[in-house]
Amino acid sequence: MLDVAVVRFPGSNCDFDALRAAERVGANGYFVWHRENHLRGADVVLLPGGFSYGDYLRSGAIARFSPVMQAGRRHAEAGGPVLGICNGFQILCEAHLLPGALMRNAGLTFVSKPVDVIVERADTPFTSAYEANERLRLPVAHGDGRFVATDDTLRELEAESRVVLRYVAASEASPYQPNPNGSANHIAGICNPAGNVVGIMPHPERAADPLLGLGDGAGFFTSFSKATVR
Amino acid sequence: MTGSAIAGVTEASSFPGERPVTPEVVREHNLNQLEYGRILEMLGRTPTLTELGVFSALWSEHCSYKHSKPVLKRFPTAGPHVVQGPGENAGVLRLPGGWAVAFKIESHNHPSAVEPYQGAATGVGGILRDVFTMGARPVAVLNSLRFGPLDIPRNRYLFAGVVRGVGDYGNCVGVPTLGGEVGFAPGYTGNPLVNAMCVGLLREDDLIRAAAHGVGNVLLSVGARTGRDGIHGASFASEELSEKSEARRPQVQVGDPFTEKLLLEASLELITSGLIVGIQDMGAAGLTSSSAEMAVRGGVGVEIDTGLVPTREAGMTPYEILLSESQERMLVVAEPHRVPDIQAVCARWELDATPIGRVTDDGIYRVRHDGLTVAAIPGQRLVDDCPIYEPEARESESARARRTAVPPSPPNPDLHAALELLLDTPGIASKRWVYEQYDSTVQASTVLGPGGDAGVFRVPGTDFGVAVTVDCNSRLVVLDPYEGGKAVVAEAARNVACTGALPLGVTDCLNFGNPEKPEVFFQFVEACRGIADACRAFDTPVTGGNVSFYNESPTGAIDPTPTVGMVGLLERVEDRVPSHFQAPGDEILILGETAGELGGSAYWAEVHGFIGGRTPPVDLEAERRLQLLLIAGAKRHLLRSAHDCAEGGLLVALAEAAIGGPYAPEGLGARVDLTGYAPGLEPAAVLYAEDTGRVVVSCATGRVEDFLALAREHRVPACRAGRVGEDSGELELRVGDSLFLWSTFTLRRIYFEAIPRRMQHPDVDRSAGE
Amino acid sequence: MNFRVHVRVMPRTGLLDPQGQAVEHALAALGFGEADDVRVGRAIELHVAAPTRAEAEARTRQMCDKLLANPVTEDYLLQVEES
Amino acid sequence: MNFRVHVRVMPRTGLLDPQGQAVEHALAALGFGEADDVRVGRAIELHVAAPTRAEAEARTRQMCDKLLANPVTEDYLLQVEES
Ligand SMILES: Nc1ncnc2c1ncn2[C@@H]1O[C@H](COP(=O)(O)OP(=O)(O)O)[C@@H](O)[C@H]1O
Ligand SMILES: [Mg+2]
Repeated sequence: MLDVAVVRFPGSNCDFDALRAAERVGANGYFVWHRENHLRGADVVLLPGGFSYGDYLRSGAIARFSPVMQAGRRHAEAGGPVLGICNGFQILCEAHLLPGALMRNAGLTFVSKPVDVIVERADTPFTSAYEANERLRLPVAHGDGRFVATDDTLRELEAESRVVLRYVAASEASPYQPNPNGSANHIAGICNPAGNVVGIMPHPERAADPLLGLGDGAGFFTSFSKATVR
Repeated sequence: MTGSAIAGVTEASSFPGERPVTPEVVREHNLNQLEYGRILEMLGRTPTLTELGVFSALWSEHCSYKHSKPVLKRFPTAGPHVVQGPGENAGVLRLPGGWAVAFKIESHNHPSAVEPYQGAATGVGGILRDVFTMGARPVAVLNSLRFGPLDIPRNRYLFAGVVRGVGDYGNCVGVPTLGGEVGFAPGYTGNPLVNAMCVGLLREDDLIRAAAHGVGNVLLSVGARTGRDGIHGASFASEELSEKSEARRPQVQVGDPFTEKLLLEASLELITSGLIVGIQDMGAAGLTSSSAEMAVRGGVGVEIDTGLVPTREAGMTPYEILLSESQERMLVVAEPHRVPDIQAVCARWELDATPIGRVTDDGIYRVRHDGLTVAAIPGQRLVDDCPIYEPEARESESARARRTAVPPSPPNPDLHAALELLLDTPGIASKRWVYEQYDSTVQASTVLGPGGDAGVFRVPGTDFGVAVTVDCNSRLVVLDPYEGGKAVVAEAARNVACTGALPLGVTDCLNFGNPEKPEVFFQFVEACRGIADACRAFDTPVTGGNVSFYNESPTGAIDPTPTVGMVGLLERVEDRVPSHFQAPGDEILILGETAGELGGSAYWAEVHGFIGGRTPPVDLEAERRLQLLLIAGAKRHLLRSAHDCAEGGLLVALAEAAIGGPYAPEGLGARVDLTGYAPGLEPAAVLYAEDTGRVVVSCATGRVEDFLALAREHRVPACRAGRVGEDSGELELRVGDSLFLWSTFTLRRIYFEAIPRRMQHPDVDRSAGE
Repeated sequence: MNFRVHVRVMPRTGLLDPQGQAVEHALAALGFGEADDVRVGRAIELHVAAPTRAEAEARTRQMCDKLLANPVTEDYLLQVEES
Repeated sequence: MNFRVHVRVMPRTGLLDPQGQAVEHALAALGFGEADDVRVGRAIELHVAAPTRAEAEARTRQMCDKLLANPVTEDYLLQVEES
């Protein structure tokens, strides 16, 4: 069975949600406390959403120094799949496992609503269940979700097709701002050059159960459950 | 030095440097002659300043309910599914499968008037603690807010700050906000209302009560350190806001949601592991009220050494430590040999747990500091001897006159423009600007989020869900507190039933002016009578709540605002019914009876600038039948949508259903024919009256006959009124001899932009840079 | 004349500063034990056109009182530089 | 020796600063048209024990590089006072 480690930092609050989503696809999910320095042989590592250390100073800035992050880095460098959702994405950027940074939303308020995104990379361990360019509706809920990077980094991300999710308008006629936070190039999620480390702002774990209205997020979890265990 | 406790005689000494207790000092502590007399008699001596502070806090309105207790006693509080009624930190009702739901509402009005962001944030923090002290995991929060009109900059500032405060706190702790309400009226300028409700889930077996038991057991302070925050918060909440309040204002309490999250996890772990005997949050009046209440509930005495309490600042006196309202703290009672294990649990959550006292057998509430006894009060009497007042209740002449007044009627009211005006009224318009700042999907259990009639969450791992709502239409309560009180409960129950859920129970937050004014106390007594009658009729016992008096500003008392929070059981979450029309071609039906009562309507208020007339009487039996019909219809999947008629009346409800939900790409439109409906009534009355007990539903064509049969069975009038239209279609309405057309695209824009447009002013937020 | 004004808006002494606390703990964990009493506030920089330095300062004070700082919870400090 | 160090962490020039813009608009709306080019960042104050002023500054720089500022998006400035 696939072992999925959900890392809990003080202030993580989507930890149970991520665990349940992993278990729903038949994985063996378990929590790893941030002070532990190994991942107990995890095949997949999830960094859940929340407010690690209250998001004080900068989102993810303090969590990235937790002991468990060294084990996470080794896992990532060995090609192991790592998915950071929301605060997890922020931590991956602060830890320089992904480039760029997530800054205060351009509208200056917390934004909680469903958004539409396009899956631009359908070959990562977390998106292989989707078709390329598939459109998903997923909830976002964040105050610091504006993706920012230097021009060089942005060029590189685009040239190497490392944008995993991009915000789009719901329809041509849609009156809604597609980009909820002012992210550069409408970026909602990216991956590292090898494609095994993925960070996204939307919350697929909250949209993995059709009974709750949205089922589009389930693919993030079925993707890795189908992936070959190394 | 130690106090002796022979027949209630106790000794205590002043803390060095403390002011002597003079009549002036007694007055400053908001204690009157009668109250101070009782203290002297109880102690047989002059109290120390520390003791005076303790009395002042516990005998404040906020803690003692001295003006409301006899009235609250009339609420129905029992029922087969009541696990815990009033008297604990939160009420608890039984759910299927060994589950239970804990819920409670509380006000944070005065702190929010002074500092909207922190006031609202700490209000949410307090109510979360009330729920997790019961052993329940918070799974939903709601908020009920009132402000003055948004054309006044200060009101915009308060509104923006409160919303940000509510959001930042709940979002960080990770509890979804599933509902709430916001109202605007001139009476709230200067005294906004911030009521926060929390709903938690627990296994019934894990319920823990906040009582100190077991002589020799240890008291521990868990969580944040104690600072000089909010000293006298409870008494501050128990007086009118005035120019003088500025000076008396306690040091603002700052919320730390991060610590709250850790405290939540640690508390639940302590409770489920069985390591502790009792636990109570330190809320209003801090350590004083938490320790005194726990002692009295356990029928024991306690001794606290304030010198052991971890403080944030050096040199704090016992007085300050006892009365501090520093946030994110818990008081825990445990057997002495458990202390190391408790500290280990807390340490894992990066929190301190410090022994600060013990349970004693002499019934005395005793406080020591560095070996000196600074307070020694008979514990039971400290709580019981507070005088109870039953002030005079008399309706004011002007209130009575308002009920019989009629509005100055313009010759040809434009009924077409009226709808657009009402949808642009901030109290009616979409609150999306508010709830988009609140995380409503964290915990991945949200079945119906904000923007509909009630929120619904699923109980994890089960098929059933819980519906939650808060409601109060104060315009109806102003005109007739009794019928208004009934209407508030009826609206809450209707909202719950619209989703398909069965109303289970109530928590209430009674926001009123100064109870010593007869016309205010009249409003209070009558509104409570209305609430009690409605709760009895609906079988929804009151399991707790909160009274907030003295909501007055230099411009007078607020509109009476008895907010009701309700929870209901949805047996299968897949049966849930949304509020908005779902599919073109569905049939639209109007349930309930339209009598055309325009008293207290938004139409009169907004179009005619008139607040008056008779509050529509509430037929509780009819309401109950309507609720049961909605639930039965949902269970049999006969309903595609259900939306209750509330503020704005029938037409606003139809328009809202047609406009579509906050994230629908566009509205659906509808063709509605009311020519034969409610014969004999003026079109204005048909469209805009606020008679209660009405719901707009839609049914798939093939289900209409079945639903009509079900309605007959329940003896609920059901009128076929039209059909749902196409995407982005028009709302077409025939009434009397008139035909009205609105573009749903335009209505949608008006409805969703009303608040953002007003809040665009760049001067709104003082801490824009925060 | 043109001035560059630096405003520091800090949480009022005695008020809980959760952010400062978190940073202090994080610094200690990273081996910076010599740092304590950490407070976190806002830094605001602005360009002000005014006839004199005193005037620039006076106007910025008004801005602070009205908007930049919250008088209930924060104190502020100004530094004015000619630019 | 004891030092009070004031750190200003500001958004890097060229980066969008929505907070600065919002404050600038609000100031203009309140009649402070003379203010422009507003930037909003973080002010951090800390007490540092160090043998010399230079040492206090060097250590604080390390704290900034490691934790207090994000090199991707922020620049920082220090002021050290003896205390
Ligand atoms: N309006 C009310 N209706 C019913 N019960 C109430 C009401 N107000 C207070 N109570 C009950 O009285 C008790 C004391 O409440 P309170 O002092 O507000 O608790 P807390 O210490 O949490 O503030 C509570 O159990 C509460 O449920
Ligand atoms: Mg309580």
